[in-house]
This record gives sequence, structure tokens and C-alpha cells, in this order.
Amino acid sequence: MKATVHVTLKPGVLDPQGVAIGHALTGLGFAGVNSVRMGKFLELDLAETDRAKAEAAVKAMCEKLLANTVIESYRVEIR
Amino acid sequence: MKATVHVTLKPGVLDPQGVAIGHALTGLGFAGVNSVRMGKFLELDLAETDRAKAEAAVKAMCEKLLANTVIESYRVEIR
Amino acid sequence: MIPNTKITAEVVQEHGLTEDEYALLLKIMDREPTLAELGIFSVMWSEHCSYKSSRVWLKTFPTSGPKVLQGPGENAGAVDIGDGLAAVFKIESHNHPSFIEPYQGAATGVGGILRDVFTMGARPIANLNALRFGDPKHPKTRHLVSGVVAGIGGYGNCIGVPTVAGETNFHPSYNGNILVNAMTVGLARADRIFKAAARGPGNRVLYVGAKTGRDGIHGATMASAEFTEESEAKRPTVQVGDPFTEKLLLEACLELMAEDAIVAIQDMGAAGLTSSSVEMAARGGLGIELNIDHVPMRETGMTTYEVMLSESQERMLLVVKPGAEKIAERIFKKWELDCADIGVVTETGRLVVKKDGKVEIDIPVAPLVDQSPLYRRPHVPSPKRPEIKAANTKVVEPVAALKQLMGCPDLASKRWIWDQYDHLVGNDTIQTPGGDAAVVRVRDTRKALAMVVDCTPRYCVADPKTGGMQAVVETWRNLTAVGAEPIAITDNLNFGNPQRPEIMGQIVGCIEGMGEACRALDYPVISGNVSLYNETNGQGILPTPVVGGVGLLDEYTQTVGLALKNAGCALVLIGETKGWLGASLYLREIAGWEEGAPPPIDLAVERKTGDLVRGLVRGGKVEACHDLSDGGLLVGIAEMALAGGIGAKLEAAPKGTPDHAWWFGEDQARYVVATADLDGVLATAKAAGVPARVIGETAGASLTLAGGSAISLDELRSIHEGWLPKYMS
Amino acid sequence: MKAAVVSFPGSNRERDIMMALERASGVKPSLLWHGDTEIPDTDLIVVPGGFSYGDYLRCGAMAAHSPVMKALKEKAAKGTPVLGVCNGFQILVEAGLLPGALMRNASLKFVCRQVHLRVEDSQSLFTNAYEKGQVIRVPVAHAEGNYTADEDTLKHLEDRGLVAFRYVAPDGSLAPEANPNGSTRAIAGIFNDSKTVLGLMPHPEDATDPHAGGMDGFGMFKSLVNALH
Ligand SMILES: Nc1ncnc2c1ncn2[C@@H]1O[C@H](COP(=O)(O)OP(=O)(O)O)[C@@H](O)[C@H]1O
Ligand SMILES: [Mg+2]
Repeated sequence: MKATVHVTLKPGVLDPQGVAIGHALTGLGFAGVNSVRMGKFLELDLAETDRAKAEAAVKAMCEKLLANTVIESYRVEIR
Repeated sequence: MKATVHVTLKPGVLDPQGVAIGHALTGLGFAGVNSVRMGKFLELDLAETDRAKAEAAVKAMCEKLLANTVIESYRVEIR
Repeated sequence: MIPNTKITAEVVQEHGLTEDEYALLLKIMDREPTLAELGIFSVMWSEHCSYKSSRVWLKTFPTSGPKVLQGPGENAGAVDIGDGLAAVFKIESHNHPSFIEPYQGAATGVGGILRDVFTMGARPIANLNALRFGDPKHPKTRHLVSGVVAGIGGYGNCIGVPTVAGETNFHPSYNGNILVNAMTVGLARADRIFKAAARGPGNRVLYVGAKTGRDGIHGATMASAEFTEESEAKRPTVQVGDPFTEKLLLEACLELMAEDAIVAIQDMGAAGLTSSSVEMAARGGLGIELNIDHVPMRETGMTTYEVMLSESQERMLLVVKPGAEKIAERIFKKWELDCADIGVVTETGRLVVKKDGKVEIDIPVAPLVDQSPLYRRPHVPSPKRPEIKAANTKVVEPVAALKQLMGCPDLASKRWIWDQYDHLVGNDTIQTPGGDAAVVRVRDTRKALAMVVDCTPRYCVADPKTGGMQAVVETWRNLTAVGAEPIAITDNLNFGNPQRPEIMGQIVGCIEGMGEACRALDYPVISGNVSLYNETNGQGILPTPVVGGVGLLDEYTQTVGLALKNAGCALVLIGETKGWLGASLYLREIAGWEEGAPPPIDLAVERKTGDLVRGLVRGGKVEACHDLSDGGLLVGIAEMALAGGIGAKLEAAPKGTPDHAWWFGEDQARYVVATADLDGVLATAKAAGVPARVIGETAGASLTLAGGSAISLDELRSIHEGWLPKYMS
Repeated sequence: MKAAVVSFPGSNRERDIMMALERASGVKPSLLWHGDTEIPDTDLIVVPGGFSYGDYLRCGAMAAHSPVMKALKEKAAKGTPVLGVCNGFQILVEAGLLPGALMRNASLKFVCRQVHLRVEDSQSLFTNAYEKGQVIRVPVAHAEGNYTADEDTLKHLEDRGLVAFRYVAPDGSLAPEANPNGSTRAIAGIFNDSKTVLGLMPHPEDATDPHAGGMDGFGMFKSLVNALH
């Protein structure tokens, strides 16, 4: 099965990369960029064939490694 | 308007991060992780209110800055 | 691609072979090649791998000397530094890949040169880089600078090798062809230098490191062809660097080298598995048989052609002693790297490659290498330029000119760059970036190595022979200024299209000048690299023969830097000043004039002057020392003042020398020293027969010229430090 | 003082810190490998700088889950002092031994340069050879040293005096340009609640030699020897 994971900074956590990208876009002449937030996107290819089990496993992976839950939240989708 | 951008490595381009994450997950006892690919995920908040215009602008941003089109491809969604 | 593609004239041409070269191939093969075989000839006979345009000239370099343990011909050169140790070093270009993808191009350039050095059994102790970018106003330049610097830092920082020195120039001739040259210096045991000659038929051939993908296929051919807008659009799959894997590969290789296991080792750099296997076989006069099925791959469906030509990074090819396969396997497993037995050394003298049990490649190695094309291309010397009289050049008040020069792209501080390089890891960096040469301690001894890269392309274009000489001499002087005994050089010859006689003339002239300087200074060439076809749409780069010099300090505490340390010291100019403004930075930046003959070089005077200065430094007679080059005397003093935060009061120019010629002339063989022992310095110089003259005294927080014109160090610093960060922001 | 230095695939400043420890204590530290499941009895455990696992995903994240870290956490819980420098700090934070997180530098660039630090506490195991308020000059070399934590955590750190070092100007004052990475409140290093664990981004180990970087970092190693000899 395929799983995708979005890892994003929790609201309120300052995102220096997003801020810098926003600045750079404005500098390049793109007007009206109010804000940019930057996150990670992971695609996993899993041997598991059971949807629920796959989802549980990937959530566990997020808790353990893929996200730093102090500052990040995550979203798992199984396809 | 809100736009989201997924930036991923083109197929065939080496993804050292993905490989290392895959190793680490296996090391943590998660069996059956065939492969991991790592990409970026951006959320943009735009002043633009016209959907088509926003999409065109974000695509231009991707070409110019957000993606390295030599090795990465991108996907834009407007919401 | 399918292996049995019909080999049409078009296919041959796509592989960069001329009709004559293809005819030679047919003669060697005695049949039509398979596509994979054609691919192998194509990369092996590319300019990058075969040096077909430069080989005859490279042979004229002096390459031996009492300290040379390994000259050109191996992955890197090596010199004896005593204590049973060798310094191993080489320079390599990654120009075209860095233009296409600056971050990865530069990063993999660093990765490649690191491998060349640790393949020899040396632990890398320092990286250097020589960068040339286009006009700062060109729309691409900023992006290229940012990517290249991040890439060099990204790789070197991660692997934990300090990046300690480099140079960065800007000139419109590099607009479409930036230069990214990376150098690595390593340390090995002098009696344990590893080579790349296959020996012992029956010995197994091991593949270690990262897996093979479709990266950079045709990279070597690309590096050998002129650039067009079109090739940029084609965008071949660029290689992506993985410094983490390289770090593991480094540690694993060094660990294996400590065992009695390796017969030969060669990194897979340009042209990957092809060049490594062919070169190993050729050096040993033997054959190699490979089985593609056993090559670790990260993609499916790869053809023999693709596997043989892939330039995936972080891979090595080994020939091991009988029975040592197990040792290798254990060590590479520990480091979580692939280790695969992919073949065997044979007596056949042929490179045989099998896939699914079928032979897909069968090429006689010796003719592939020995009969590779060799061209003595037509060349015309560059027209001689007239000498430029100081009286005929624009005069600008010295402090005003100084301000303009210190803030110009070539002279402005490159701190923005080296701040992004970990130049301290290892805690052995005694002289950090910003000085004449970096100095890195040799662990467990009192010694240190000094190292530098340099070239002055505006001199090379003005007069290739003098320019070539000057590049060598300037590195020699930089090493001398920090108190080191120069030992040997590596060089990276970056030029345009050698099929144009005027470009070939530059190549020949530069090589001639470099060789002459090396001979006169007992400073042999022990390794190097050639990068040709640096042209876009028929516009060649300035001839840029970058020289990487390495020198030795027996006692590291004897080194001095350029920073002024105390007020009340005498500033002494050592060497003769005529006020040579031709091809100078003053002329270019202030008068807007890229003209004139470059300053002449007298190698005997260089040597005499340098030996004197080195003696003064080592004898503790000077507190600071700086050699003079770009921008001349006043720029040199300003750099010393800024580095130390101490100003100077300067005396007037001698009678008969116009102010602007005195302060900004670029006469060679000159140094400025700061000393508390003025009499001692002058007496020593006199005894050596070298002109020395007091030009002022260290004092205060500004530079003050006789007559009262002055500038504060704060103002000077903001000009000098300001340009690059501002440009990049 | 007997110290053990933990190394991971990709560590690269382990030798720098081993030399500094040896210079201060006269005893050669032992070297542990990421796969070790046990840590022998030792006075101090050090997690050095580098790019463990390439710093891929997040700096320190993968190292934090290695077998040796499990053993390290057990030791730390029993009071064995732990020092994490640079990547070591990132690993300790990821492992939950110290609060907060280390994000990309505000400049988004790797930064290697000399910085000035103000010693905020001179009573700890790690800092007793310094004076409170003393300014020392040591280098940084990192891309992700931008310390961040939620308000409660910051308040806790400040109230309990758990900020060990701050980035300051040479005269000891706080100044934005003296902060190399954008860290919240110019925080360069923090203690755990019992002050037995210290994590910091700068490299005092690269300022323990008069010929390479000066001696300002030596005080930290001397402090440890004073406390743990
Ligand atoms: N300009 C040069 N001067 C001296 N030696 C050179 C020069 N260019 C190449 N060489 C030597 O030729 C050999 C082959 O170099 P090269 O093909 O660049 O190595 P690699 O395969 O590692 O890229 C090396 O030993 C190198 O030192
Ligand atoms: Mg090589």
C-alpha cells in the first residue's frame, strides 16, 4: 500500500523557512503573498495490505520518528 | 486564496533522505517499509481572489523558486 | 535503450565521436560495436577522460622531485612530508554540472575529489575551492553563487572535512560557463599508499558504496562538449550527492585499508564503472570480467549501457586479495553499505561485461586506452599586448581608488562564503580563510600543511605564458607568506574550445609558463585536471589555469598571518616596485580598461625574495606578513589592517614613481611585513640582496597617507565586508 | 574524570571533543558506537557534533532512537551527567532529555564563525570554572541551531535558571547581530531541571588550544573535571 504523510509546523510555531520563502517571492516580484508555511511530504511504499493496519503503523511511525510532535503535527493518508 | 504545493523529486533522482528514513524505520522495528520518498509541502496564503490567476501565479513561483525543476516536479492546488 | 540498436552515423555523432575516431574504434574492435561498447568508447575517448587535446602538453610538466611519492597518473598525487607521512592531494572541476544544477553540481564535485583522495588511503584533512562566476549583474549569477556555495558547504560540512581556503572571481566571460574547481588535501602513511592497478588474475572485483541509478549518464561526454542553450534544455539527469553515505564510505574504506586486503582501489567518478574498471585493467595490463546482474541497483530495468555509464556517486571499485572478500563484506556491512562481488581480474586483457549470462561488452583494454585519440591541435600564440605606462593611465586619488577597489566584486571580502563552510571541524585549522594560505596541523606531529588555490585569469588572457607562470608563483608566494616551504602543486586547466587555434594557443602558453615556474621553484606538478570547451555560443572563458599549492611547516607555531597585531611596528615592503599597471585590477576597476601586458616575472628574484621572507617568518622576526597581488600595495596594507583592526601611517611614494602606480601597481615578488625588529629585517634583506624599504608604521584605527588623506578602518571594513552580503540579499 | 563519547554514523566532531576532554582531565575518553546497548560506568557521557544519519529528516531525529540512546537515557535518569554539543544538543532534544526544538537558522544558511557567549550560571557541573556573566568566545558551526520552545517552557527555563549560555555582543549585551541563528531569547545552551544534562549549539571543544581557536572553551572541560574528578 501507499501512504502519504504531511508533516507541518503547529500553528504558532515560527517557520523561518516559510518566512524566508515569502520574502524571496516578494523580492522576485510576486505581489500579494501574505504568508508561506513550509512542511514535509513523505510517500511510503508499504508491504502491508490491510488499510487499517497500514494506517496504524504509519501513525506510529509519525509519533516515533517522522514528526517532532513538540512542534509539528502530521496527517496520514492511505491509498 | 490558499494554495498548496507539493514538490517531489522526479522519478529516478536519488533521494538520500528517503533512503535514510527507510533504514531508520526498519531499524525501529517497522517491518515492510519498501521505500520512502521525501518531498516538500508548502501552504501559501495569497491576496489574489481569482482562482485561475492564483494558479498561474503559484505555478510561476514554482518554476522560479519553489521547485528545482532540474530534479524536482511540483503539483499546485488552489483552495 | 536496447543493446542492439543499429549504430548509425547519427548515433556515433551523438556519442561525440568523430568519423576518424569511429574508424579507429572499428579497427580496434574488428567489428561493429554494440551500443554499450560504443558508449564505453565514447566516454573513454571524451576529452575529460582521455585528455586528447592536452596530453602532449601535460607531458612537459615537471612531475618528479625528491619528495614526490606519486606523480600524475593515479587518483591523486602524493608527497613525502616526513614522520612517515604523505600529503595526498588533487583538484577537480565540476563546471558544467554546477551550471545546470548549482547545489548538486558543486556538492558532487566535492564528493568526487574527496573520493579521489581517500582512494589513495589518505584521510582528507581539508577542502579548497576555486570559483569563477559571471558578471554580478547577469541575471543568473546570484542564483549560481548561492547554490554553488551551499552545495560545497553542504557536502564538506556534513562529511566533516573543513573547507579552509578558496578564491572567488567574477567576470562576464563566465556568464554562461561558471567554474567550480574543488581540491582536497589528505594525509596517508607514506608506506601505505593505495593504487589503482589491477593485479592477480583470479582476484575478485568488488563494488562497494551506494547503489547505481540512472544518474548523470553521459556526464563525462557533457563535460567535453561545448555548451549550447539547447543542451541546457536537455537537462541530463543530474547526480545527487549523498555526503552521509560518502562519510560512511570514507570510514569503511579506511578501515578496510588498515587490513591486508586490497590489491587495487579506484573511485567511480566520471564515467563510473566504465572508467574505473578500464583504468584498473589498463594500469595492470590485465583484463576484467564484470557481471552486471550483481551490481547493486536502485532502479529496475537498467540496461548494461546505463549501468556501465551511470555516474551515481559514492561508489568504489576494489580488487581484493584472495580470501579478503569476507573482510570487506564484514566492514561494509558494519557501515551499512553495499558490497557486491561483481567480477574477476582476468589474463585476457579484455573488458568483458555479461548480463543474464550473455556477453554484451567485449573490448580489448590496451588499445582502448593506449590508442585513444591524441591531438596536437593547431595553436596560435595570443597577440602580445603593449606595456602600459603609468603616465597614460587615469589618475585617481589613492584613498578614493582604494575604496573602490576594496569594494569591487573580486576584492570584496568573501566572508559570506566561508561563513557557510565549516572551516574549523577537526580543531586543526591554524590559519582560517581570509589569509594568504590556510594552515592545517598534521595531527600527532609539530607539523602543519599550508594550502592555497590561485589563478589570475586577466594576466592569462593578456599573456598566457606569464599568466601561467604567475598562477604558480602566486601560490608559492602565498605558502611562503605563512612560513611554509612550498612542496608541490595540483592544477586545473580551465579553457575554452581547444579546436580553436587561439584557445589552443592559450592552453599551450599557460602550460609552458606553469612548467617553467615549477621547474625554477622546484615545485613539481603531482596531479591535476583539465576542463575544456568552457564556451557558450562561441564565447570562451578567460583562460583559467587554477593552481593548488601545498607547503609544509615543520613547526606549526612558527606561522604568522596577515593581521597586524600591535601599534608601533614598522611596515616594510620587501621586493622591488616599478609601478606596473598593465592588466592590473586598478586599470580594470578604476579606468575601465582591460588592457596591457601583465607584470613580468623573474623566477630567480621570486625565489630569492620568497626564501628571505620565509626565513624572516620562521625566525620570528615579523608579526605579520602578506604577499602583494591583486590591487597592489595599498590594498595589501588595507587587508592587513582590517584583519588585525590596527591602522597604519604611510610614507609618501618614492620620488619618480607616480602615486597611483606606487600604491596600485602589481609588480610581482613582493611582500609586506610588520616588524618590531626593523634593523634586523633590513639587515637580513640587505644580506640576501633583496630590496626592502620602510613604508610606514602601524598606528591607530585608520589608514593615513602622507599628505593627510585618510580613511577609518570602520569605513573601509563596511565597504570591504559589505559588498557580497548586500549583493546576495 | 572518565568520559564516554557516543558516536553515530555521521558524527564528525567526536575527535575534537575527545581531545578537549583529555587535555582537561588527562584521561582518554572511551568511544561508544550507536549500536551499543550498554554504557559502562562513567563519570560523564558526551554526545558530540556532526551530522548523525546525515541530519536527514530532522537533525538528531534518527540518532535519538538508536540503541545507545536508550542506554544513555537510563544513565541520565540515574544522574550520570550528559553533555550534548551541536548535533549532540539536537539529539538530546529529540530524545526528550531537554525541552524545546532546534529549527533552521533564521538565515537559512549554515553558519561557521566565532561568537560570544554569556555564561548565565557559574554553579553547574559544566560551568563552575567561569564567572557568572563572563563573556567567552567560541565558534558555532551549524545550520539548525535556532532554539525554540513554547512560552511555558521558556518561562520554566528562565525561572529556574536553566539557560546556560546566551549569544551576546563582545561586551556582554544582547544584540540581534550577535545571535547567529535567530534563537529565541538568544539561547545558546540549556540545562535540564537537575542541571545534570547540558545541551549547547556552540563548540567549546574547538576553543581549547591556544593555537587553534583560543582557550575560552577550556573552562567548560575544567569545570567538569572540578566537579567530577
Ligand atoms: N593538468 C594536469 N596536470 C597534471 N596532471 C594531470 C592534469 N590533468 C590530469 N592529470 C592527471 O591525470 C590523471 C587522470 O586524471 P583524471 O582523469 O582527472 O582523474 P579522475 O578520473 O579522478 O577524474 C590524474 O592522475 C591527474 O592527476
Ligand atoms: Mg579518480
